[in-house]
Amino acid sequence: MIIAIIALSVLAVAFGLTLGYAAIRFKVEGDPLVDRIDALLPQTQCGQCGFPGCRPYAEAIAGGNADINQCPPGGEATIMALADLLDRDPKPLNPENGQEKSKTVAIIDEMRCIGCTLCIQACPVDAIVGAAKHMHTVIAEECTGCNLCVPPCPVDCIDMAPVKQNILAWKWPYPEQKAAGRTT
Amino acid sequence: MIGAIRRQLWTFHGGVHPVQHKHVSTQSPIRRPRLPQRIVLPLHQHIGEPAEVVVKVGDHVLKGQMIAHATGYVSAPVHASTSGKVVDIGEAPIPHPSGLSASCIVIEPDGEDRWIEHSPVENYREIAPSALRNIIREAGIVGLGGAGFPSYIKLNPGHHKMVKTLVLNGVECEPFITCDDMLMRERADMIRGGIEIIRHALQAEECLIAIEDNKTAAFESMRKAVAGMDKVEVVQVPTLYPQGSEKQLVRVLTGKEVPRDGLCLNVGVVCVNVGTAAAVHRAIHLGEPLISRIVTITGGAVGQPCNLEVLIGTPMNELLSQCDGDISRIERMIMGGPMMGFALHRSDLPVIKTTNCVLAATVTDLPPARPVMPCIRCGACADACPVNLLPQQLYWHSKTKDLDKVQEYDLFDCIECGACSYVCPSNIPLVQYFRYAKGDIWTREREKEKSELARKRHESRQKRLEREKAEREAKRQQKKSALDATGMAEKGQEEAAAALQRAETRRDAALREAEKRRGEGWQEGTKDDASRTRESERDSN
Amino acid sequence: MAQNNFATIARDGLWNNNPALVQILGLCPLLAVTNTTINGIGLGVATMMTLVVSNGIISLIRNWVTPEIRLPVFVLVIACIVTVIELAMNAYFHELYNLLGIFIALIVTNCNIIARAESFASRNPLLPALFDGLMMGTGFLLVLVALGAMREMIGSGTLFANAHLMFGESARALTIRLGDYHGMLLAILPPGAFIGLGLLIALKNAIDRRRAERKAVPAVAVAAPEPHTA
Amino acid sequence: MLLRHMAVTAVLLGAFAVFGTALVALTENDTRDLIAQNEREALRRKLNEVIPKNEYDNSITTDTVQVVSKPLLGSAKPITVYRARKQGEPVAAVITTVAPDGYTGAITLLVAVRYQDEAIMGVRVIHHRETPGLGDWIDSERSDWIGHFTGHSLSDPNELGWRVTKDGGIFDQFTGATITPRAVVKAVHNSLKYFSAHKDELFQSGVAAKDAAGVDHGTE
Amino acid sequence: MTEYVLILISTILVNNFVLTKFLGLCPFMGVSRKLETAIGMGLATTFVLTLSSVCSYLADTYLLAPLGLEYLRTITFILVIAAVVQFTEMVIHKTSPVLYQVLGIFLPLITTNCAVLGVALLNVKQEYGFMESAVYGFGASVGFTLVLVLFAAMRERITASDVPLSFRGPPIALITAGLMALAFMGFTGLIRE
Amino acid sequence: MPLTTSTSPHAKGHASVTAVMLQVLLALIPGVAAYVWFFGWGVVINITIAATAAVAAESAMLIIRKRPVRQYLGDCSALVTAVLLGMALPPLSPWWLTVIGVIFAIVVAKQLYGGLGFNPFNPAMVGYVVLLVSFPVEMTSWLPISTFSSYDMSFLETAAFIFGGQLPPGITYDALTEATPLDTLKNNLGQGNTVAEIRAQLGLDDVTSLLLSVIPIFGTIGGKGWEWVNAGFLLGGLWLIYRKIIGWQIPVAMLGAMALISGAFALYDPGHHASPLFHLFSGSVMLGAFFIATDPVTAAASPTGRLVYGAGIGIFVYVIRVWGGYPDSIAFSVLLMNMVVPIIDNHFKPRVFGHGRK
Ligand SMILES: Cc1cc2nc3c(=O)[nH]c(=O)nc-3n(C[C@H](O)[C@H](O)[C@H](O)COP(=O)(O)O)c2cc1C
Ligand SMILES: Cc1cc2nc3c(=O)[nH]c(=O)nc-3n(C[C@H](O)[C@H](O)[C@H](O)COP(=O)(O)O)c2cc1C
Ligand SMILES: Cc1cc2nc3c(=O)[nH]c(=O)nc-3n(C[C@H](O)[C@H](O)[C@H](O)COP(=O)(O)O)c2cc1C
Ligand SMILES: Cc1cc2nc3c(=O)[nH]c(=O)nc-3n(C[C@H](O)[C@H](O)[C@H](O)CO)c2cc1C
Ligand code: SF4
Ligand code: SF4
Ligand code: SF4
Ligand code: SF4
Ligand code: FES
Repeated sequence: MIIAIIALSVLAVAFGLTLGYAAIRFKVEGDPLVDRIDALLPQTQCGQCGFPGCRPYAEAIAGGNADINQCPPGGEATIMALADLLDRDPKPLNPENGQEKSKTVAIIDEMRCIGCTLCIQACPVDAIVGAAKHMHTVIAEECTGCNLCVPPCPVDCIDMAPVKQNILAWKWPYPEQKAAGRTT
Repeated sequence: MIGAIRRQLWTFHGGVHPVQHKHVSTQSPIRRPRLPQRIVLPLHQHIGEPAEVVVKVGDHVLKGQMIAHATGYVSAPVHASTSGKVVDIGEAPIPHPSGLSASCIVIEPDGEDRWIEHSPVENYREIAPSALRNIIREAGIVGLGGAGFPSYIKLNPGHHKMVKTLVLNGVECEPFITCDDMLMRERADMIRGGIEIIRHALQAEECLIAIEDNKTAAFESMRKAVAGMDKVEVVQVPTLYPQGSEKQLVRVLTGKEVPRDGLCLNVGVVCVNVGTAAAVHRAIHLGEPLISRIVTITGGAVGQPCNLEVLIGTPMNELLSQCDGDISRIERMIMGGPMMGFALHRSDLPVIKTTNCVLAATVTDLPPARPVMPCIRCGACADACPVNLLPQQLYWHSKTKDLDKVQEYDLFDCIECGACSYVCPSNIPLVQYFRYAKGDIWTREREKEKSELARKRHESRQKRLEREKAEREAKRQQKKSALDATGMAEKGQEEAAAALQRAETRRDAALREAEKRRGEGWQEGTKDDASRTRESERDSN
Repeated sequence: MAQNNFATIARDGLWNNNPALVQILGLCPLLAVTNTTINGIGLGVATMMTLVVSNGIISLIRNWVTPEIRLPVFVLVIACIVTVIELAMNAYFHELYNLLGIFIALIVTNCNIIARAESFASRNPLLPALFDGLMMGTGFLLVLVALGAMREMIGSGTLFANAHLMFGESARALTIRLGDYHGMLLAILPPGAFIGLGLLIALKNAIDRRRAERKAVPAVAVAAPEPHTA
Repeated sequence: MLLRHMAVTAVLLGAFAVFGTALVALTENDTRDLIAQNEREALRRKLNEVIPKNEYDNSITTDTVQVVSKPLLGSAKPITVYRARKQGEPVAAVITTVAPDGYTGAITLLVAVRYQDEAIMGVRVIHHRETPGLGDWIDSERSDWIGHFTGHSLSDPNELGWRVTKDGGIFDQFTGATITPRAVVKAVHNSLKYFSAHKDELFQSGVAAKDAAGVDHGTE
Repeated sequence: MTEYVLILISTILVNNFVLTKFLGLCPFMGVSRKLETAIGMGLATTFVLTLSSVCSYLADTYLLAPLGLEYLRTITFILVIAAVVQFTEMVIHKTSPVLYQVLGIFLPLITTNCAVLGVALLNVKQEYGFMESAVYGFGASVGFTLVLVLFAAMRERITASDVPLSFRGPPIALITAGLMALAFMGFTGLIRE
Repeated sequence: MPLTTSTSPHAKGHASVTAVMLQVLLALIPGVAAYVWFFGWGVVINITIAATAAVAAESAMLIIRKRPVRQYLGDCSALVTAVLLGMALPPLSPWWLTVIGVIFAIVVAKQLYGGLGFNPFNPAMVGYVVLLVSFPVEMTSWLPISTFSSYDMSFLETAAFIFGGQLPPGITYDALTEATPLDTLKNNLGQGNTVAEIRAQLGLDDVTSLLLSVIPIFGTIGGKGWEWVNAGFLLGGLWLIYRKIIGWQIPVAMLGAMALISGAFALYDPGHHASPLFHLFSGSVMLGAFFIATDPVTAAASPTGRLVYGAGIGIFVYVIRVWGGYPDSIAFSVLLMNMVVPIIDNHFKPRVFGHGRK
């Protein structure tokens, strides 16, 4: 019995020494996974995922504290990309976080805008320009459609309009399957 | 063929033999239709940047007057196709698979059809190729074979590339379409004129005119027209769809394969459509810009199928009614042929530069799609594909939106010829899946760029806020130390605490607000159709 | 992540997050020994005991282990527990022990145990940890029994064969023969194990879906797990 | 820093190892005899299936001899022979013979042969991999086919009789499976031959001998 | 030499670890959604399994057997395996950052792969010598990798299939594994031990 | 006035799944006829039972899965599965054997994966192998060919046996059944006999010895009528290739691989290895090569991939026949290669137009 204890503890101690050594010697800095996850998120910064922005959500996923189906702006495509990266089964968007909607862009009704700058403070990507007391405008190309500027506006002059369809940006739709031949 | 040495021809993989239906529209000669009530000229009838309007509403324009000029290298101007008044500049429905509208210039013809002054080139051999190209550019000539690529670019071989062969594409492999056939029968001399000019511009050694062996009249007519020209040969190629596609045609004629992502130019060939050559002839020798083209009006719903020389901008329904067309019998109306053309959403759309055919098909011409069955991987599609792709695999991966995998299977080499869908026993709309996947890849790339931009802006904003905060903090510290110095620290601390308190309440409120929005705001949005269909599918599973 | 609600723990272990049916862990013993029900029970009980004890110990020591030796320590602890159980089984249920073969020793690498240690025991106090071990173990045991019964009945036309190995000679009478049926061998062969478990999981999914649908009837039909292949 | 860290981890792990091992070692201490006894019991139960308990009075599980005879016992590895004695007199030998040519591999058998008349007291299959449902009828749990050997000897039946019915012998084959029974019959027959040739050597406890056929006797 | 070939054929095809011996199933099910990851896992497992098969043989013959501590096998083997895994991780990290990128995340998972401990225990049970243990370990892991990779490729195809909802994911994967096991039964009898 | 729209191509060829499947069934006729000639009515009864069970199972699954029954049943793929499975079973299989096999094939191997087009494994072969491992006794008892048998069973007697297990009076099951030539070869080789001795033991039947004088290669190569059955399937298969229903790659690669390996071994040691002709014309090789391995759904997609796939099957068939535990192994070999198909598909793509030649 003594032999047993000695034999095994020797083994364990040797092992512990190596591990202690390895832990210090091969410390991995940062988590490259977060960057890779973040790169897949739409960067709308809307907070619908329940985190204050895309990067925090990415960190939460990497840390195992959030599921991959919480980003409505990214929708199915983002979920699939995340599932692929993390080797998990894709799942439908969590309805608690919202629904996947077509892309929108904020439009400020310039007649009503009082120039209070509240929307500028709310916009996470600085897509609104204008000085205090002067009317503001949304730079459409830079607006991510996150909706965050809408609630703060005291005169309700901001509308979210669907991104306009045009021929250059048009793409062929996913083929709908005739009811009978549906292969899903 | 008599006396002609049979030229060695090569083959390409695959191809199909759809029923031709060509004879119906070759019974009568090319006619000119009546002047229409309205001419609608889209600014974007070609590949590249849309043209830019140079007239105003209310202006009176002459036939052949440039009303929109080219912007950028790949672009083409638009000319008034008759004289009249500009009555509108704005969105109007155009022939496009999306059924969407786009910017157009609308002209009300004055009935005089008065030309702007012609300025033909006296002797094209004496002017530099670049000047020649500029004339062609200003004449608004784009490829009439279907793609609408500005032709002057093609006529510029660049500094180092040698063009050995000019290929004239008179293959016209699509069923129903006969505009090139009729053009070759009736206006071979114009094509000959075009060939001379283009050859001169390119300094091409030889010229091959390819015609499928189901168009013997055109073959004979072209042979007569080019007789006596040095190193010009009319080549009869076996009928096989999609031989008209330039890469496949170059392979058949020269045995060379245009490399992927490459142009015919890479193998020393330039390929132009016979109609384009005729248009070049007109531009140089007659000084006429591209304002009309030959359009095949055919299909079961047309009483007298024929070819018309149509002014660009003429509404198609007017053409149909002049050929005894019965719009009520139309099952599908297609611009182009049944293999590559697209279905139109309405019948009053204008003819544009790339409209080679208006097919008013009845149910018997084009029976409605049969129900789609699952792919049985039979490989018929792969056998038919002229590019030697594996459509069944492309389909499998586009269906699951696996965009990396489709690219591994060379999605972007697909020329969307439809041969695969044509032979598929399961009636799968393969080409549509491929188009969808291509579009999706492009969109995702665009979105990726956009989100990258958003991230950068967000980060810089975050940094700015931090910096501002730090600055404020520094200021506060300064103030505080100043206060300390004057023995008023207590008040300062109180103030700071109060500020902190305020900040906290603000933050809490913001959080609550966010919470609330997450609770309600996001769900009220109406469900779009896509998600609804998905749900109903789910239900039935 | 700490949920100290015992009802939740129970529901998780037995159904919602069942180790075998949902987490798909611990498959090796699950498939290897379930050609008879009794084997399944034997291994299930052994696994459950290991789970409870290991969860307990790991919960107790959770604040002492540094991250880099967390895994080795857990493994060591589990290995010791398993060896003790193995010796005990060898001593008291010798024939069953022989039947189960190396799969008793392999409880050490049963992914369930290390998974519970990692995700629950090392983050929760003793009592919930013990209970979690019990529930997860029971959940696993139930699946072992279900799969064992299914395979045994279809495959050899008996139920509780070899009961005496576990419950003593008097239990021989427990064995049930299904009449003249001699069994479809597939079920007790390796392919039958995989397919059987697949069917069990599908059954659970079907039940869950049916329930979700019932719940969701008044509202808009809520997303049942829709795969990405719409 | 590094050293300290190493020491901490080592000590921690070592401590767990000590505790764990102590626990295991204690258990082992307690169960060791029981397990050994279990193993003996199990073996004895197996042996008792081929040779009734009351036929012998020696410690059959330990009174063994290792022999090698590839041609007759089917394996190049040493094979254990258990010797049953009553009041010191040889009663029977239980040979763990191998039938190498089963349908899907070797079949391991226990063959008990009576010393006195060289007749079979019992045969059991202890390990086989034959096709379930086809070849596994040799297992006593599946059928009592294996019991038919009891009482037969080299002379009963004669050489030609030691075959399956299909080959003209007296032992039945199973529907659709001839190879398995053929292999078993052959192996049992060979064991008898071996026993008859070496029976006295087998019972000379502790004597190691070598005969011309390359048979290697030796006590364990 | 033949006996090594036989061991190889036996472990890879006839007695495949995953499909007939039921070892290493969790990674088989868990890391087979994507072909690339499956290949990574396979390579990592092959290396670790072979090495730990040898190491545990050494530990058994030169440590446990002389001291009469056979009952400590399980504990010793698992410690050895953990050490080997850690060691592998270190070596790869040091020598090839690229390989580490690929295999790194799989290594810790291997510690709890039954196949690794299973090989060590089966070596003892079958009384294999040094070379035999090595070949057995190698064969077992090649067999594991082979079916893992085939399985992953099949699963990629199945995700695109119109599988009934209740069967999506693990159930159909298990059924597929079952049919693979069925196909592997064709190798029965190829090796007669 | 909006018009109907569709996406190009708007024109469509005439091919349909149903037509493909019906032609496969048509091509089976010569083989089936030879089969019935030599093995009696059991074959027909088996196929009928299988077809009925397949239609029932497929309809049931389609209803449960809420799919349009008419449309999917109309593709006739279930019939092909049923006929192939029915033919692969011993002609005297009890009815329940056929039914279980078909249910497994249609329900588990096909519909659980989503039905036509989605199954990675050949359904008929899954059904066959499931039966083989589950009911080995029933699955290994074959009738000798009728002209060689001690008793010629009539249609009614056959039906009575299949449905009720009743043998004609005075006949025992063992007397009716015997091992197939492949089985005999394998067992006898195992006992140390040489090929020549075994062949002598197999003997010739009247029909074949008659024909032997006309066409010298027939009669002794595959043993007792089997080569006629194989020749029938070969004929039907060639017609399918001609009709472009199947490509030539799989059959050629499979038969080629088998011929090459068996030829090499037969040359090396003719005493213990049967000739290539024996291998090609015995068992279900031709059925396998032209009808089973070519199942488009479960085979490799690209032409080169198909060559690899076919060759793989041929190699496995030979290896398992000669060294494995099963006398014939088309089913196992097909399933084994089915597993490899996704990998083959990933690796063997045709050279795309304009891409550099490899
Ligand atoms: C983006 C783009 C760039 C092209 N650049 C050239 C060019 O530089 N020179 C040229 O001769 N043709 C050029 N082409 C024309 C193509 O070779 C081809 O003739 C044209 O796309 C129409 O061909 P299709 O109808 O077969 O698609 C270009 C085409 C595209 C789409
Ligand atoms: C599938 C396919 C079929 C085509 N068929 C023809 C055709 O029949 N005739 C033709 O002139 N161009 C056809 N084209 C377009 C040619 O590829 C090429 O763009 C054209 O001949 C170039 O001449 P252009 O620029 O003068 O139009 C086809 C293209 C594709 C992709
Ligand atoms: C799947 C399969 C498994 C078999 N398993 C066995 C077996 O375990 N034992 C056996 O003797 N024969 C087995 N056989 C061989 C045959 O049934 C063989 O025909 C028989 O042993 C000898 O035939 P006979 O009885 O007609 O002489 C098997 C055959 C097959 C196809
Ligand atoms: C040439 C050809 C061969 C076929 N071979 C088989 C076969 O071997 N087994 C089978 O179940 N179905 C076969 N089918 C039918 C069908 O493809 C098969 O059931 C699908 O696997 C079902 O998805 C075949 C069909 C064709 C066209
Ligand atoms: S929901 Fe999506 S887009 Fe919005 S913040 Fe979260 S991750 Fe970013
Ligand atoms: S403008 Fe409004 S909607 Fe657009 S990004 Fe800024 S806050 Fe979001
Ligand atoms: S032709 Fe249609 S059914 Fe055949 S493989 Fe191609 S896509 Fe599939
Ligand atoms: S559409 Fe694309 S995939 Fe289909 S045949 Fe044409 S080139 Fe090939
Ligand atoms: S139980 Fe064996 S690997 Fe998980």
